[in-house]
Amino acid sequence: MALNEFAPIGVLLVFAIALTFIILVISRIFGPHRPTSRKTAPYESGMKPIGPGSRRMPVKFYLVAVLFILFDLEVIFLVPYALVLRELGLYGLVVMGLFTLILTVGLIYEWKKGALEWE
Amino acid sequence: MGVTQKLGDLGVVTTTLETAINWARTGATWPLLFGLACCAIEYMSTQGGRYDLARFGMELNRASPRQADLMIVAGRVTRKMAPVVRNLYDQMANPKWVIAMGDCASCGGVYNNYAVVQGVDEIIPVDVYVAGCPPRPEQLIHGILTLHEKIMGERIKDWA
Amino acid sequence: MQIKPAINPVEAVKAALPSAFITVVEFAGETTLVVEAAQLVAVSLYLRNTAGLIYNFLSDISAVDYYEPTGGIGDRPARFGVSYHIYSMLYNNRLRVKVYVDEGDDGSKPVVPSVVSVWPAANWLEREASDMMGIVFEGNPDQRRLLMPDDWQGHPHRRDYPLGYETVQFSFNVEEIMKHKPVAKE
Amino acid sequence: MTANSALENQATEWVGSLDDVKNLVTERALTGETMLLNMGPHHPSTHGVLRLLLELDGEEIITCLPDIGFLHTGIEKTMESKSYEKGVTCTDRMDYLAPMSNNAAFCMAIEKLVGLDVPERAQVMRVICLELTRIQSHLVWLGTHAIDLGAMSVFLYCFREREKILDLFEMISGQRMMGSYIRPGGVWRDFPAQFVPDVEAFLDDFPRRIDDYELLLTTNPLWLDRTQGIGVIEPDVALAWGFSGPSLRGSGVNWDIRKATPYLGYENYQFDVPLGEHGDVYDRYLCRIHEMRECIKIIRQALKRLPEAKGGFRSDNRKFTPPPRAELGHSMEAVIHHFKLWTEGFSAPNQEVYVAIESPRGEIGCYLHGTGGNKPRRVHFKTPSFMHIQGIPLMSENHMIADLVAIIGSVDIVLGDCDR
Repeated sequence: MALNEFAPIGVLLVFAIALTFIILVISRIFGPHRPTSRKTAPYESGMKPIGPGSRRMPVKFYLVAVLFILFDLEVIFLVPYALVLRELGLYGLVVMGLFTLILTVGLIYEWKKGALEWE
Repeated sequence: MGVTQKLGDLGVVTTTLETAINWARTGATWPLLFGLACCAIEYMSTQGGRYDLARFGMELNRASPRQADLMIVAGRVTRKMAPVVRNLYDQMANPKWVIAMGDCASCGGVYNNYAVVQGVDEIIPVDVYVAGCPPRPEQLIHGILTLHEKIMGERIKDWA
Repeated sequence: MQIKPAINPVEAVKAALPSAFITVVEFAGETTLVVEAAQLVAVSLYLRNTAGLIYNFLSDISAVDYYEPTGGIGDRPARFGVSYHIYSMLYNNRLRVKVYVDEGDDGSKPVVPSVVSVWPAANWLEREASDMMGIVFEGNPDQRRLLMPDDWQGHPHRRDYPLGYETVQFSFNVEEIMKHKPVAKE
Repeated sequence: MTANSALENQATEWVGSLDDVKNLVTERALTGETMLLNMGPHHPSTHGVLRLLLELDGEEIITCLPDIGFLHTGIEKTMESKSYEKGVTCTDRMDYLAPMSNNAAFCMAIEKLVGLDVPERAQVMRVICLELTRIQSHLVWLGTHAIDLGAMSVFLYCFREREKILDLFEMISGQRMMGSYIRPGGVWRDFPAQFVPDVEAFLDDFPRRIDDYELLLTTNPLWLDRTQGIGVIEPDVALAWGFSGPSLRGSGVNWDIRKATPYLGYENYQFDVPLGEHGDVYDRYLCRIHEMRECIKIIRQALKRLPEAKGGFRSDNRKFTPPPRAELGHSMEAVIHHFKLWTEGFSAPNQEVYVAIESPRGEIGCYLHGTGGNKPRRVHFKTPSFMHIQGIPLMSENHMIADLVAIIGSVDIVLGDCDR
C-alpha cells in the first residue's frame, strides 16, 4: 500500500523523460544539420585558436570541484531534515547539529590549510 | 476557397505553421553582442531604459555566436577586423540575419580610405541597412521592425 | 631638499652636448629643439635626469613625412621628422625634441635610436610610428606591426601612399560599380 | 566525416606554430604547460575590439599581450585630405564617448597654429560643453564597468541620466553624440534660450543620482572585494608608462591639465582634483565618481559667468570664420569670405603645434602640422586609451581573468580613441 505514495514521483519521472526525449531527439531528427568546417571550428572570440584544444588541466580546478561536491552533499542531507523539522524537535536538532559540526571542522581545517586560496 | 477566406482570420485557429514559426522567430530574435565603434554606444542607449529593446524580446545580448540569431554590425569594419566578422557570421547557427547599423557598416560612410571595408556586405550578406551616423535609437528600432516584416514573409524551406 | 629653479633647456643642452645640438625653432610659444639623430638617447637622458629640467613625462611621439607631391622635401633637412613631446611635471613646462632622418640611398628605411630605455611609454608610440611611417626604431623590444594587419604591405601615413579612395556609388554610376563590387552571397 | 569527428581531430592535432609569439611568452607556453587563450576582439568585457592574448596557468594570467588595430580607421590619413573646417567632423568619431573633447583639442591646435582668437563667451560655452561631455563619458564608464562586474541596475540608471545629457547636446548641436559643435574660432551657433534652464534643471537633479550610484556600489562588500587591491600601479611606474587623467590620479599623482596648464579660462573656476592613494581599481573608481561632482561645480560657475562674458559665440575674424547668413544679404565682403571659406577653407603655415587638453580619459594631445595650404600635412592625436592599453599588462601580472575584466573597466579605454 505504500506504493501509491510514490505515484506522484513516478508521474514526475515520466514527464521528465518525455520532455527531454521531445526536446533532444526530435529536434536532432527534424532539425537541419549543415556542419561546415568553419561552423564547427571552436569559437575563441572570433580568432583562430592557438595551441591544441584539449590539454592537461591544472590540478587546482580538480581541488575546487571536489570541495564543492563535498559541501553540496552536505546540503542535500539537510534538505530532507528541513521537511521534518517540527516532528523531530530537539532530537533532530542535536543530530543534525553534530552532522554539520563535523563538516564545519573539516571546513575550518582546509581553510587554515589554504586549500580555498587559488594559488 | 481557402479556410481563412471562408472563415475570415480567426487568429491562432486559422494560422499556418509558417506564420507561427515566423512569429516565434520575430518574437525573440536574440542579437549578438557585437559592438565595434560609435554605433555600439547608440546601440547601448537603445538597450537602455528609455528606448528599451526589451519590448521586442531583444534585451538578451548573447555574447557567443552559437546562441545568437541576429548580428547587428554596429560600427566600422576595418580590414583587420573583416576576417573576424566573417568568422563570427559563419559560427552562427541558422536561421541568422544581419543588420548593418550605421553608414560605416552599410557603405564605408565617412571613411573612404585604405583601412575600412566599404560596406560590410562585401564580407557577409546583409538583410537590413540602417542609415545614420550613428543612427538614432528610433532609426535602429525602425530597422529592426523592417527586419521583422522580412522574417514574417519568409518561407519554411528558406532555412530548412 | 631644496628644488633647483628651472633652467632653459636649450642653453642647457647647447652647453652639455654641443655636438648634438642643431637648431632651435620658436613658434606659437613652443620651443622645438632639433638634435642629431645619433645622439637622441644621450639628449633624452640628459633632459630627464638633470636637476633643473626633469622632463619625466613623454607625452607623444609624432612622425611627419615632408615628401612633396611636386618632388623634393621643401625647406626641411630630411624627408622624415620625428618629434618627441616631453613634459616636466615638476616645472610644468613642455618641450619638443625633433629629429630629422632620411631614407637610406638604397631605399632602405630611415633609422632612429629608440628611447624606450629613457621613457618606457615610448614603446608603443614608436611601434605606431614605425608601422605607419616605416621608420625603424632600433632598440625597441617589439618590431611587429601595431595597428595594421601583420601581412600589410606599405606604410599608410606616408604622403606618397594612396588614400585608397573608392569612387562613391550614386544613382548614375551604380551599374558599373555593382559589376565589380564583391558582394558576399553566403 | 560527421560533425563531431571533425571536432575531435581538430582538438587533438593542431596544425600551426607558436614561433611568431616565441619571444613574447614564457617557454612554459611553448611546451604546452600553460594555455594560450585569445580574450579576443569579440568579447563582452573588452569595451570594444581589443584583443588580449593571455597565457594562462589555470585561472592565473602569466603574460598578457594586447593586440590593437582592429578599429584603425585611418582617421588621421583621411583628415590630411580634408580642409581644417571639414576635419572637425572626423575628430568626433575618434573618441566616440567624448566627441567634444576631440573637437576642442583639434580646434585649439588650429587656433594656435593660425593665431585665431576665441571670444570669452565662446570659451565659457566650450567649458560647459566639455564638462557635460565629461559627465556623460563617466556615466558610460560607470555603467559598463559596473555591468562587467555584475551590477546590472547601475548600467540602466547611468544610461537614464546620460539620455538627459544627450537631449541637451541634441538641443545645441542637432546630433545626440557627434555634434561637431566646437568649431575653429568658437562654437557652431549660440545656445538656444531653453538650454540654460534645462542644464540648471539637470544640475539640480544630478547630485542626488550620484548618491544613488554611491549607495549601490561604494560601500557594497561585493564591489569592494572585486576592486580593492586589484590592478595596483605605483605612481612612478604610471608616470613612466605615460598614464594620465583619472588613471594616473588614482595612483596619487596630482596632475590635471585643467589645473597645471589652464586653457579656455579654467583658471577662473574653483574645483578640486580628487586623488587616490593605492592606485588600485577602487581608487580610480572613487576618483571618477568624485570628478563627476566637480564637473557640476564647474558648470554652475560657468553658467554664472555666461551672461556677462564678452564677445560672441564665435570669433569674428572673417579670414577664418564664415559670416552669419543675415550678413550675406547686404555686404559684399561677407559674400566673398563666405564663398572662400566654404569652397577652399583657410590656409595655415607650414609649422607644427602640439596642444594637450584634459579629456575624460586623460591627456589627449593634438599634434598639427600645416602645409601652408588649406589641408594639414599631418594630424596626430596622442590619446590616453593608447597608453592605458599599453599599461594593462603591467597591472594584470598574476591576477585572475575576472580581475583583468575589472582592470580593463577601471582604466576606461575606448578603442576608437586608441586605434584612431
